[in-house]
Amino acid sequence: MPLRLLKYAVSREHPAPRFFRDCTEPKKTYDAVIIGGGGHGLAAAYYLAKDHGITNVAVLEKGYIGGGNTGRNTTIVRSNYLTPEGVNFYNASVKLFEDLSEELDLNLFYSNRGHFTLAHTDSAMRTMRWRAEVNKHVGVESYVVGPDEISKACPQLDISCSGQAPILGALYHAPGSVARHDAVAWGYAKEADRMGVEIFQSTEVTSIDVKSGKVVGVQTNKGYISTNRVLSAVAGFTPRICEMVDIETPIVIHPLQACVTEPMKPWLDTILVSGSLHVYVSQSSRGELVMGSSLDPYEIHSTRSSLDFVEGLTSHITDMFPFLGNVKVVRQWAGMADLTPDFAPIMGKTEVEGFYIDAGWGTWGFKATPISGKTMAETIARDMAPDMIKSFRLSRFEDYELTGEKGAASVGH
Amino acid sequence: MKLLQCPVNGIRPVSEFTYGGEYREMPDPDTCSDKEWAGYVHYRHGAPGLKKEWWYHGPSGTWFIAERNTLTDKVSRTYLYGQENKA
Amino acid sequence: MTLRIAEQENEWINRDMPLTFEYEGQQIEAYEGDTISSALWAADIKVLGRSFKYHRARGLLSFANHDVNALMTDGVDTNIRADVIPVTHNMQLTAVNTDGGVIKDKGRYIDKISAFLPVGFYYKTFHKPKWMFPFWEDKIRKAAGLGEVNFNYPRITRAKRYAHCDVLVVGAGASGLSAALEAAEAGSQVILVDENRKIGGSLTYDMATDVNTGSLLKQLTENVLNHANIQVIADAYAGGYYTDHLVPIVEKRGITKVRAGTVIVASGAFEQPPVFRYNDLPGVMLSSAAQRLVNRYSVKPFTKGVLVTANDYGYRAALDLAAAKVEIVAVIDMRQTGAEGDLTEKVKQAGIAVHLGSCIYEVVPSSDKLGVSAVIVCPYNEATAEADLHQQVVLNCDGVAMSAGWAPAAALLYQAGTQMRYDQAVQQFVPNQLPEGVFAAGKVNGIFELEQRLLDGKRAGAEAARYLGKSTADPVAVMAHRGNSPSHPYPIVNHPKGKNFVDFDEDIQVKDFINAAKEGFDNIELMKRFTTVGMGPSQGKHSNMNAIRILARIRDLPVEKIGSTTARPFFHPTPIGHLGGRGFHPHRHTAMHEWHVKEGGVMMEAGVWLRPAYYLPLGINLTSQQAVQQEAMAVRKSAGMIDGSTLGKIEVFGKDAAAFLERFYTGKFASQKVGNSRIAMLLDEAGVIVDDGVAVRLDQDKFYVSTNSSNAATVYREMQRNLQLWGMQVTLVNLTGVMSAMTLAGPSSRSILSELTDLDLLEEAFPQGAYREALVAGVKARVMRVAFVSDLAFEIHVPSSAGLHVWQKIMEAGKTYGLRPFGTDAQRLLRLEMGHHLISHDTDGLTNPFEAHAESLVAMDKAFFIGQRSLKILQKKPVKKKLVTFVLDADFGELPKECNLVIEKGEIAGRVTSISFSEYVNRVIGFAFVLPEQAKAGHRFAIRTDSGRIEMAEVVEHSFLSLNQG
Amino acid sequence: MQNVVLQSPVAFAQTSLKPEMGFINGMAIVNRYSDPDVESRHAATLAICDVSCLTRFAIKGPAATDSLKAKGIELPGSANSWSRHDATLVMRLGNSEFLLEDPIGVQQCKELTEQLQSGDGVHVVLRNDASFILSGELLEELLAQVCAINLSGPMLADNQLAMTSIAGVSVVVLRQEVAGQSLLRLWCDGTFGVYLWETLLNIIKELGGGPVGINQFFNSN
Repeated sequence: MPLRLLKYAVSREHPAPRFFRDCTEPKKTYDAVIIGGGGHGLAAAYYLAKDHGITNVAVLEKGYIGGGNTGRNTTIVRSNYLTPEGVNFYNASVKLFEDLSEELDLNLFYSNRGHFTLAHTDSAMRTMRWRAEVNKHVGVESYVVGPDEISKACPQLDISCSGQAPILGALYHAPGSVARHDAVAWGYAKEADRMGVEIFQSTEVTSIDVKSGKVVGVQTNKGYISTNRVLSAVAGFTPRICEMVDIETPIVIHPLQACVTEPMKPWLDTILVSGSLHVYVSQSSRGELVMGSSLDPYEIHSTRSSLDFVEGLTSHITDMFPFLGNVKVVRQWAGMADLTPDFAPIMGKTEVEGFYIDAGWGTWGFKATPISGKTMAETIARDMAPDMIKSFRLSRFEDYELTGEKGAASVGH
Repeated sequence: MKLLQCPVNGIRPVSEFTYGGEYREMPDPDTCSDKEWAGYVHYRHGAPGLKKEWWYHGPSGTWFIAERNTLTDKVSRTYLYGQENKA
Repeated sequence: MTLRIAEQENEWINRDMPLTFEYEGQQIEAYEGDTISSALWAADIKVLGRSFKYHRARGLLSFANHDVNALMTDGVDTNIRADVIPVTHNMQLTAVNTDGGVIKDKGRYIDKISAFLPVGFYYKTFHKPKWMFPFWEDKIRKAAGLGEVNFNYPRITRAKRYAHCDVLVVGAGASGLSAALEAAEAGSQVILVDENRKIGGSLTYDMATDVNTGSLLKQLTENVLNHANIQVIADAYAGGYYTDHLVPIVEKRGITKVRAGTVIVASGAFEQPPVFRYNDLPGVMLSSAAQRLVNRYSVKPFTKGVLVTANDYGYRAALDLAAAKVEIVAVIDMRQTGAEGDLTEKVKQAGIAVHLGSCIYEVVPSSDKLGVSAVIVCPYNEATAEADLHQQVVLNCDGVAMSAGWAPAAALLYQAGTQMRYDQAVQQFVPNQLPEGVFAAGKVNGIFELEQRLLDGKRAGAEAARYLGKSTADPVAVMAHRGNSPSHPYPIVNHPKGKNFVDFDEDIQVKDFINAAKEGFDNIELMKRFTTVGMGPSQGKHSNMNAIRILARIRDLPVEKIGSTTARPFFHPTPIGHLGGRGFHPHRHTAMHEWHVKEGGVMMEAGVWLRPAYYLPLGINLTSQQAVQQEAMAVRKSAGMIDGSTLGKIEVFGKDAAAFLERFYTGKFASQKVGNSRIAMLLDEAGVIVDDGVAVRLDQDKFYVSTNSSNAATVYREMQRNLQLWGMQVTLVNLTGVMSAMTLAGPSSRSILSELTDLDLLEEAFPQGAYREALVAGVKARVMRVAFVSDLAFEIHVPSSAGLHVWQKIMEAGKTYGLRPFGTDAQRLLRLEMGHHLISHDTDGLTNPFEAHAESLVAMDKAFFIGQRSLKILQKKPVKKKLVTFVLDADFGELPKECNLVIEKGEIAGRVTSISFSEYVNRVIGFAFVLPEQAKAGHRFAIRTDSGRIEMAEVVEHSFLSLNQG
Repeated sequence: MQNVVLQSPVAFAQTSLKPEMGFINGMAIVNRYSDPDVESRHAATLAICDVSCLTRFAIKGPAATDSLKAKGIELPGSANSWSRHDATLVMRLGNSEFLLEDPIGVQQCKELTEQLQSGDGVHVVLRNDASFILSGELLEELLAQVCAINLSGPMLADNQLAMTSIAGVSVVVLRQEVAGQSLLRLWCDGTFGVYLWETLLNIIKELGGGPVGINQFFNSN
């Protein structure tokens, strides 16, 4: 029993303070306003304060913190992308994640499990090798493995997938991990708050005030706030915020659904993804199987669940694990994902001075939480995007310089 | 599974359909600027609202336009392209 | 000792069918019709499981499918819900999540150290030092989880069904039965679903001290079961509500997906526990659970109990129990005012003491801590939720029944998008605004009194019929609830030592909420996530409402300001095998499929098709590599034939046919001669290559266009869309599945084919790119000269019904020439030798024609084609990569693989897209993307292999065949 | 086309059942799978019968209606409905698309194939349908397991036909009364035929039915 828990047993009053203050009335002016109190927005606030000493910052969240996609994803962290810029970026995120529990002094249950992207077809095997080669090139531990090695790591997996789509191999990615998603938002909120950042929940931005191409303030349901720097970190709502400043983006919103089973004793240690079967699955520390699939096929701005999704997913998961027939799905849910044409985020400055964007996160936003916060904080502080995210700039679409992640599109998460 | 009304075949579950994206007017390629064209190719009206969309009924091979509110997922009407006024 | 009592009027057990089963090694007698829990309880076995976190002993709580502390395994299945699953003869059960049996569970020490494990404790520790976390995590993971998964559980594919009805009524209690009858009378087809084995809802256990309940139940049941318009599905639950009135009904045999015209939710309410110290001990249960035990299974909940209540329902329950000769010591009413009408009198007449304004301060556990020995009763201050310890009364008893109120079973209503409001009269959330076509009736609608529930059902049934246009009658009026609220606004008793449980799934106590709020988690959603209330398998059925009440009090806000958490599907946890069920995976077979299989074709999935990758003929020992090389060599030396029926085949017909293709594809077709073919390359609007096929001009106004196999459906669809958009006079016909296609290739192909057709096949008469129609083996065929795999090759298209015939005739004719069938692997090699790239194999989702050496196929001078405008923009930009053909140095060490990288000055310059050894060329040849400056013939570049070696390759001109020295 | 033996698109799925074969319209087709009693029982319970061998004629294009009318063919009035021209089944698959099918022994489609050629505004369409008859008292149960829409209601009443999806495959379906028994007719792309046959047959067997040969419904002699 760790000693840190002792105080809870011996003190009469619960000896833990608030994670963050209960801010209700925003000030008239902030050095920067962050729209969106999810992981990304809170991380940006944290790094603004920590790395750049900018603490007069308001985070405006229309619901509750971490209530958007931060709390709806399937918590996978990995960096086995296809382009060097993608791999470098997500690898930097993995590195930050590895030390984040200590840095935020909150146990994020960052659990290194290893990650297999299963290939059922020749062309999938080719993509796996492509990713493995690029990963190796930039120093990330990913390699192509055969069915035997997959079986060794996950003996319960039916390699023939019930005859539906035999597994030919996989991309193994050693750093693949899962983390307690909500806690990431709480941890950043806690430490940002400690450094002076003010976090406002139930606070909705209704318009953004732009004068002569420059941001001068935001209107909220709690009054007007003057500021020269606004960050939009609102996955699922990006087009609505961008409309306020009259910026066009390629982003469309598609729901991404997920579900969990009843808790069971641990048996699945690795994270498994199958592009062909549209399945990704890991077992949480509580013992639930956390499962997801591909994006919904059409645009909806809603977090409704669909039966098609869970029917398809469960059918495929039993192709992989035929014995799960009587394990029960407890709950399904959905998040709204920003989808971009090249499956890469949109980050950095925009044509409106002082309006910064952190968007287009598709299905991979959670894993980027620390690094997006860090790089966006730098972008805001210096009014210049760091090299690491230059290829994610919004103007790449007008320039016909889409990122190469489109090549790996068949496999997400 | 949502229901959708094909203007030719009637109400069917959405599994019989393929979503074809928002219907958008193409700018005149001969007169528009590169920037306008790039915007047409890549940018989308991402904010929610009533949109004209392409949908395809697979079993009958029918393309049609659905006017759908992407916030509520309610379809207000469907019609064959160019027959908007007959609907 | 047995707690089974004499036969009750409407009991669900069959006393003529006794059975035995085993629980934790002990033999138990039961009857058919018992659930596991009722059978165990009858045998006086009350420890049915251990709790998730503290491993506390638990018994019955709801008896309504959310007793998630009583989960069993029979060695095959796990997490079996004992409260609702029927017991069967010879079952062998143990409780899940114990170490050493349910009584001696070694995990029970955790309860003793619970003070060290405050709410969210796992966030606060184990992470420093970092390297220790895996150690702790392993311990935590093993402690968590419920049952063990059985890896040998057989795969089950249950049939899934669709059903259609006018009105779906969810819940067959008083209001649901009445709603179903009303709607059915109006001519609607009704499906009525209820999760209980028998319909009737609370009428089957809540006798409500009324002698007429039984006859009402009988009459309603008969009317419903005999109504031609009503289909009853019992022992099944509505899993969730999905868009446009789609509700999956989960039965044991599988799922029925009901598409309804309207849905009436009459799902009732879950009884909610009052919260006091040790309210979780085996023997403490909800009053409705006690009533179910008695009236359905004829089992006493206890021999001598007390009834703690915060509403009038507790009085009725006490009378029910007393009527079944269960001794009730006292009714302890948390309210000062007591019950309405003559209830108090009736209870007193039954010899039961009534303590008004009192609460159970705590339950005194029996010496083994596995049951109840007494309760400590104190005056209760409703304003402070404190007990007055100065006036303690100890009542000896072995069980407690609890009534404090109800939470609507409103999950389906929430999922349908209902806006709820908090109704002070009933102290619960009720529908405020229902979505179109969704109706609510009965307790879920805030209507509790039986008479009114019947009316409310009638009203909802009539409204549903009116919505469907089946009736114009005005629905009956229903009286809103009057008098005492069925739910208490705050049935919580504070206790300094805690263990007053709110969430039994997750062992969450009152102080956990207070402490979570102190730490800033004072929003209901944050509180849910931090405390995990409602996250367990019962999904908050007995805990969410109390959590909301506690948070409201902490924040000093009215309950409606706190709001409620969303209710996601499923209503009850639903098996993966049910949901997955029988899935459909359509695939396509060519007409020659049977032949391929017989001849040793190794079939691979290619999109929806099954195609031979290569052939391993019976009796011949070949590796796949050898087979591929031999098949390819046959084409080079003599002849081979491949089944190309999977190609997309589209007829484009009409006076605008050529003009249409000119807009659709990059090339020119207006000038194309009848009887000739041209490459048809398709781009997307961004200028990326999507497909390449061949367009044959059959006539002035008729083209026959092929597409890549994987793109057939998409290209046809896009043609249809653009046709509408462009308003041209063209008819499209998709012949992909109608025509079989085969390519006969190699130097002997002409001779072979000439044996089966009168067509002049000589070069002058039938040159490269030409198209002819003729009889081949007696079948009308379309024949093309194509040069994809060989300079001399004929592509023969015939109606699919004759595909096998023609294929076999050609194979026979070719026998003497050494004709071999070849598969897709050899095809890949052959086209590589020819220097033809494959779209989406050698190109990717961003490749434009300038990068893929395909400029010659793009007629930029045309007025318009899809992607043209983007190419005009791309033309102004420097090309970033080029697709080239290469040969690997002959003295290579390690054979590179496809997608190995091209490395230039330590950086990624490109990648290998195709690579293969060619026996014919006797070299390793391939395609690669390289930097533009590396693209000239003769340029040497480096490829890094899997193991990190560098192998050198040289760019060559396009066809490799010239490299053949032999 | 002498010596050409045409294959049913589902022939491959039937050979292992070792049926008694016959020839109709040049196509090898299953006459029966088992003895007539068993087949009759299947037909009454739940059965699938391959009738891909029936002759068909299809035409599409803005002038399709006129050219059929010019040949004296009576046409169904609206899209997605069917009618009879003498014994020939005439299906209107869209405003300007028709599929005709002859019962055994009728030559209407053959004649049309010979007489009508593609030309201005009409396009004769080649077909390769896998075509089945589904019959039996458990038909609705079978449909409930494979089709999301309600085919027992008004969708197929009054000579309506539907283009929908069955077990994931696009099909044309309609209902016919034959000797007082309600049958479902089904057409799909022949290359999906084997899959659909096997999928339906598996469920049919589960439900106690089986395959029947064409003799069950047509006298092929």
